[in-house]
Amino acid sequence: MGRVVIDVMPKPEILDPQGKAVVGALPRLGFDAFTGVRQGKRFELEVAGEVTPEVLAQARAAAETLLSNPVIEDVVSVRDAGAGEVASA
Amino acid sequence: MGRVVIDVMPKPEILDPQGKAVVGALPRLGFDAFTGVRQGKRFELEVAGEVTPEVLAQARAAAETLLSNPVIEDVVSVRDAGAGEVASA
Amino acid sequence: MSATTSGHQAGRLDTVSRAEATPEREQPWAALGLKSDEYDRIREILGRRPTGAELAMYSVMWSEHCSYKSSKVHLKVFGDHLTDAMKTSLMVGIGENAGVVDIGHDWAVTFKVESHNHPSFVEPYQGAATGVGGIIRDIMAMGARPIAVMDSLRFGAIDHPDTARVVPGVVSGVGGYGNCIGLPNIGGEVVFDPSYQGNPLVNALCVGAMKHADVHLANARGVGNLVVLFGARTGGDGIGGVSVLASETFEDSGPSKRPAVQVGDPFQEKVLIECCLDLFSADLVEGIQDLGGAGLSCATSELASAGDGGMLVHLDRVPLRDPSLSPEEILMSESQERMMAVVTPANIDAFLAVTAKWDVEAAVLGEVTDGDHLVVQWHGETVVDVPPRTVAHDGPVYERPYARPASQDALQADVPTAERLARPGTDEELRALLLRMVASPNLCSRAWVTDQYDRYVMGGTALATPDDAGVVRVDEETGLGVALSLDGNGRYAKLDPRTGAQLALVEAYRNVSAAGATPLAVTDCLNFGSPEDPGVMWQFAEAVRGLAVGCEALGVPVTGGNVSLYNQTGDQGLDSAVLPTPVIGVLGVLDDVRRRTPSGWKVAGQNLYLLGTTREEFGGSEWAWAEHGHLGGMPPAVDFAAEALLGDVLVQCSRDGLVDAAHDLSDGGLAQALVESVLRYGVGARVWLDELLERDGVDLFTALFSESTARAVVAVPREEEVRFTDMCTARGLAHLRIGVSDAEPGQEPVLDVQGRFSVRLAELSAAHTGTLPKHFG
Amino acid sequence: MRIGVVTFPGSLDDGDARRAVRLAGAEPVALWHADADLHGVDAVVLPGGFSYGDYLRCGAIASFAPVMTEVVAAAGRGVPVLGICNGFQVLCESHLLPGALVRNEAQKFICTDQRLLVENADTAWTSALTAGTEITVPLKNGEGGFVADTETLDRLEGEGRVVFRYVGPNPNGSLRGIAGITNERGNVVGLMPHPEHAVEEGFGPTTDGLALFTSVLTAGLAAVGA
Ligand SMILES: Nc1ncnc2c1ncn2[C@@H]1O[C@H](COP(=O)(O)OP(=O)(O)O)[C@@H](O)[C@H]1O
Ligand SMILES: [Mg+2]
Repeated sequence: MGRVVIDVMPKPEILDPQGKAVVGALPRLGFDAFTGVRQGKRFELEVAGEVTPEVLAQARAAAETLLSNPVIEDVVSVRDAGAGEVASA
Repeated sequence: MGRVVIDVMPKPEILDPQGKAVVGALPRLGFDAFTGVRQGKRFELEVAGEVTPEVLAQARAAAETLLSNPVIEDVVSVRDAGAGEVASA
Repeated sequence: MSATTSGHQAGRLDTVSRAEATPEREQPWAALGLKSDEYDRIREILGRRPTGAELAMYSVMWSEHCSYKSSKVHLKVFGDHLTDAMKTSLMVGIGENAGVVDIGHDWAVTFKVESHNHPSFVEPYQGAATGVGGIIRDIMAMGARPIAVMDSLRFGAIDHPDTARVVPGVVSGVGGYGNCIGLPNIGGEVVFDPSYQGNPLVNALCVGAMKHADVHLANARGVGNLVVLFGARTGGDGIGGVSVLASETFEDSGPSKRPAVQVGDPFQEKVLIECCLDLFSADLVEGIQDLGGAGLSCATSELASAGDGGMLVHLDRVPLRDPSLSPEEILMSESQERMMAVVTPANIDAFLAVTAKWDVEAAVLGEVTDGDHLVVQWHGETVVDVPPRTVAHDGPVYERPYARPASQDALQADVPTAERLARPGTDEELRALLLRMVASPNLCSRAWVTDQYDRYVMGGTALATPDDAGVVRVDEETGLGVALSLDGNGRYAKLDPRTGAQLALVEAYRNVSAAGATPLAVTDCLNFGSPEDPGVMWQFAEAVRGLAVGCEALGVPVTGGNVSLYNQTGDQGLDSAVLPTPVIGVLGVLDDVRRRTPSGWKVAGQNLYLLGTTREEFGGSEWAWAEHGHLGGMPPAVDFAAEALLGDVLVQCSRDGLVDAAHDLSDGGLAQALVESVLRYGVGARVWLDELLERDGVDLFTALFSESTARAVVAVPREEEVRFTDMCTARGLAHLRIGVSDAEPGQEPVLDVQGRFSVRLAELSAAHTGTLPKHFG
Repeated sequence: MRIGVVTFPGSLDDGDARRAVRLAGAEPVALWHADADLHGVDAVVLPGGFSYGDYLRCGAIASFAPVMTEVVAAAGRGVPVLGICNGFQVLCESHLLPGALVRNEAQKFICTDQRLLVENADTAWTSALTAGTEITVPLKNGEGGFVADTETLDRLEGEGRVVFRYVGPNPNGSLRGIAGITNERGNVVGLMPHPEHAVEEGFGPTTDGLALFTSVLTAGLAAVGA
């Protein structure tokens, strides 16, 4: 059983209300090291067999169409979880 | 300027309505390779200087308290984005 | 996962024949919460030791939560006080998923309130969300379309750090589920009191409507009819203690981790509602039951015991989210958003076509048999073979000892007299007190909460928060609709549980009539501490009796409800229990919801009348608590005849168009009612109270803050004045003109107590609305 | 005139939209998300709700429904299309309208009676209103913050394509207070507030919302003729 991981983040220039809320809350809890936070999404897609190049291609297409909205988000990476964490998109 | 990346996923045993909605939609769009989907969160935290061990420790603590709900979520990884994508939690 | 399955195949499965063959096998009945005599009784019923699956079923169905073993003997009182007159509009009474009330024109409504207290403390968002989801399924199971929800919430002290965790989670959970499922939230309560620290109360109400012919009941009739499970897949949710069994059965391949909390999927439930309504309208369902607490154990045993035969269920056909679940766990799982239906073989294809249209997963699990046992099989082997009634209805019944606590006398003797608790002396002090009171945690504006709830969805909301009652339309043609109010007061109930329950009832009754609706029926959620404490049990017994007597006096039957016990944070008995908190919902009917009476005045120049009389009653009052942290004395007296008369008059006023606004008086007294009414639409008021002081023999402080019952303020248009006063006189209802609604052109609106003090609405509003945002952001 | 109202799984305000259509004097036609067919309607409403739970992004999964292929084609022919709340989100996800809607700035769902400034009364859905006037209708959303890049915002404003703007405090953090926009042709309008909840005396804060549904009675037929 294989797994593909897809990371999607809000575009840097787009308002990210959730990230903003987090960055406001951190110092109140004593976490003062951080100057900015952005909150995105991480998808884990399971496949029955191995993560073949075809599977990765499908995952990439799904990431660009369904899993992200190009107006506000960037697909940061699409990768085979088994193959270690290697940025790929 | 450094960056810490934190990944948070719903616990495997917990119902994930978001992943369920995605896994239902994928085949309708012709993406038939995937048998399951789980949707989590990815946080990118910026720091003014370098990602020191202290910064990482703060990030880890923030991940466990503010950024995840330990009842339903697991912190999957907390890592220095600059140091390559290495799973660490 | 496959290891587990092979585990079953390897013959570890605790089947009925294995149980017969191994009578001496030790079973973890104690870990499952059973007492030894209860376990013995199960063996006696079955004539052998139970299988693991049977033990699981009995243990959960005989739990306090499902069997009402401590409360049953007391709840019988409702039946004792049910008169024939009260039965006239009752189509289905206590005992079904929810009661059904005839509201005329061939329409019926069903409503019920349920608690989700403990889960909402553990995980506030999901606990509250799944609480809303659960009560909605009860209403669906009656054949109704859910049309509105309400929520009654109680939290610890407003400034306690944990309250800041629980409140936002619970509120967004109630909203998250209700908003997403598309039911208007039309009212509820928010109360802060330290006794709820660590044990918040989250009570959710749902109301649904249907035509008379669509009323469905939970029973499995007709040999050969099919038993269908549909909705979400079954996961390991809420099986907690039952994992003991699973780990016993599958020593070497222990099951995967079980979730600590349940997660709701309101989208799944929305689709389930529409799917069910399609099924009902195509007449494809013989019997139906929701899956809530105790999941399949409850649904199968209740359906079977209400039927006319037995039932055979193939448990391995249950669609699973987690394939490692054992049969015991599947029977026990409390996964949300599932329903069970009984369907004729002739209809099954049509049934499955409807579920497919809605993308709802469905599985035919088995059928109604001509035996009288509930039989559950796992891959062809029998793991349960029981008389279903013994599981569902013949649970243990306890006559728990109860006794009036020794401390009760001292509590009631601690009357908040003027000597004991300082009262404001000057007009300036009264003015300052008014501003403090409207900003206090229990009297301040609830908008921070209710603005997170959709009150408009479905387009039939005629009144919602902050009006006295929520009002929704049932029938678009005639405008027929219902009004609902949900009320409780734990402080009153602590001082005197019997009166406290009655005070909650009369307040809800008054709210509903103030909106112009004729009160028709009652639901209740009884939140108390541990039944093992005789003092708590006394509170419970007293409250139930008070409620039963009150319902009889007002002629409104209890149609159903919920008991929640063990609401406490330590084992200090009465001292660690929450305030005894009966929460009462009253439902009323309006022939045309457009005639409903709002609670604030919209136009200037209308005369304001106070209905009813005022006495010095500060026991358990908001003033004593907010200003002095004092709780003692007796709560306000209840006068059912006065409440009934007031209610009658208010309903007639709405019918005949005699008043433009009506607001009941309760917590915080006249002052609070006036403030809420002026702030509702920003129209001020000039009030003179000298006549009232003289007539009722009270001082201005008492007139403003006493919590005497059976009172309301109404706004009467000038042209209706004579008709209105004539009617009050003829009916013998005390009425007194105490002011006029007021908006001087070009001037800032004020609330003016003539000759004493005056407050600008802007200042009142700032005080009233500031409190919750200050604490919760 | 026949106006279609699409029901997606999770649509909530479809019944209300049909009622509004009826009260405006048109015939409501229920359209099903899985049908690749508009049944010859003269205009389409995408109603509010939480299609597919809105779990991924609001309106994202719904925008791929078979019926949307037809809606997009019809919009291209000039058929009037109105997206309310979730419907607005679907229109953005389908790229019939620019921009996107994100989580409210205050991170909370908000339900309130919202004042709106009518800025464009020349669209298919606003011709019965008067530019420069105010209306009040319910607003209820958790993800109603309108965002777009600066260039898009400038273009929307420059071309007069901002149809409604919030009056008073910005309720959800929408950039430049934008509550509703239209496409270049003026036949597609999307807005976060809910006109369909303000069409009947006694239910909702006003009856201001009815004007959107009466507007299309004249505009719609002209467009279909074209
Ligand atoms: N406080 C109460 N007052 C009246 N009826 C009650 C009360 N508590 C429970 N009941 C009734 O007892 C029956 C069983 O209750 P419950 O177990 O909550 O139902 P369900 O299984 O549908 O959740 C229901 O008909 C319910 O209305
Ligand atoms: Mg039930």
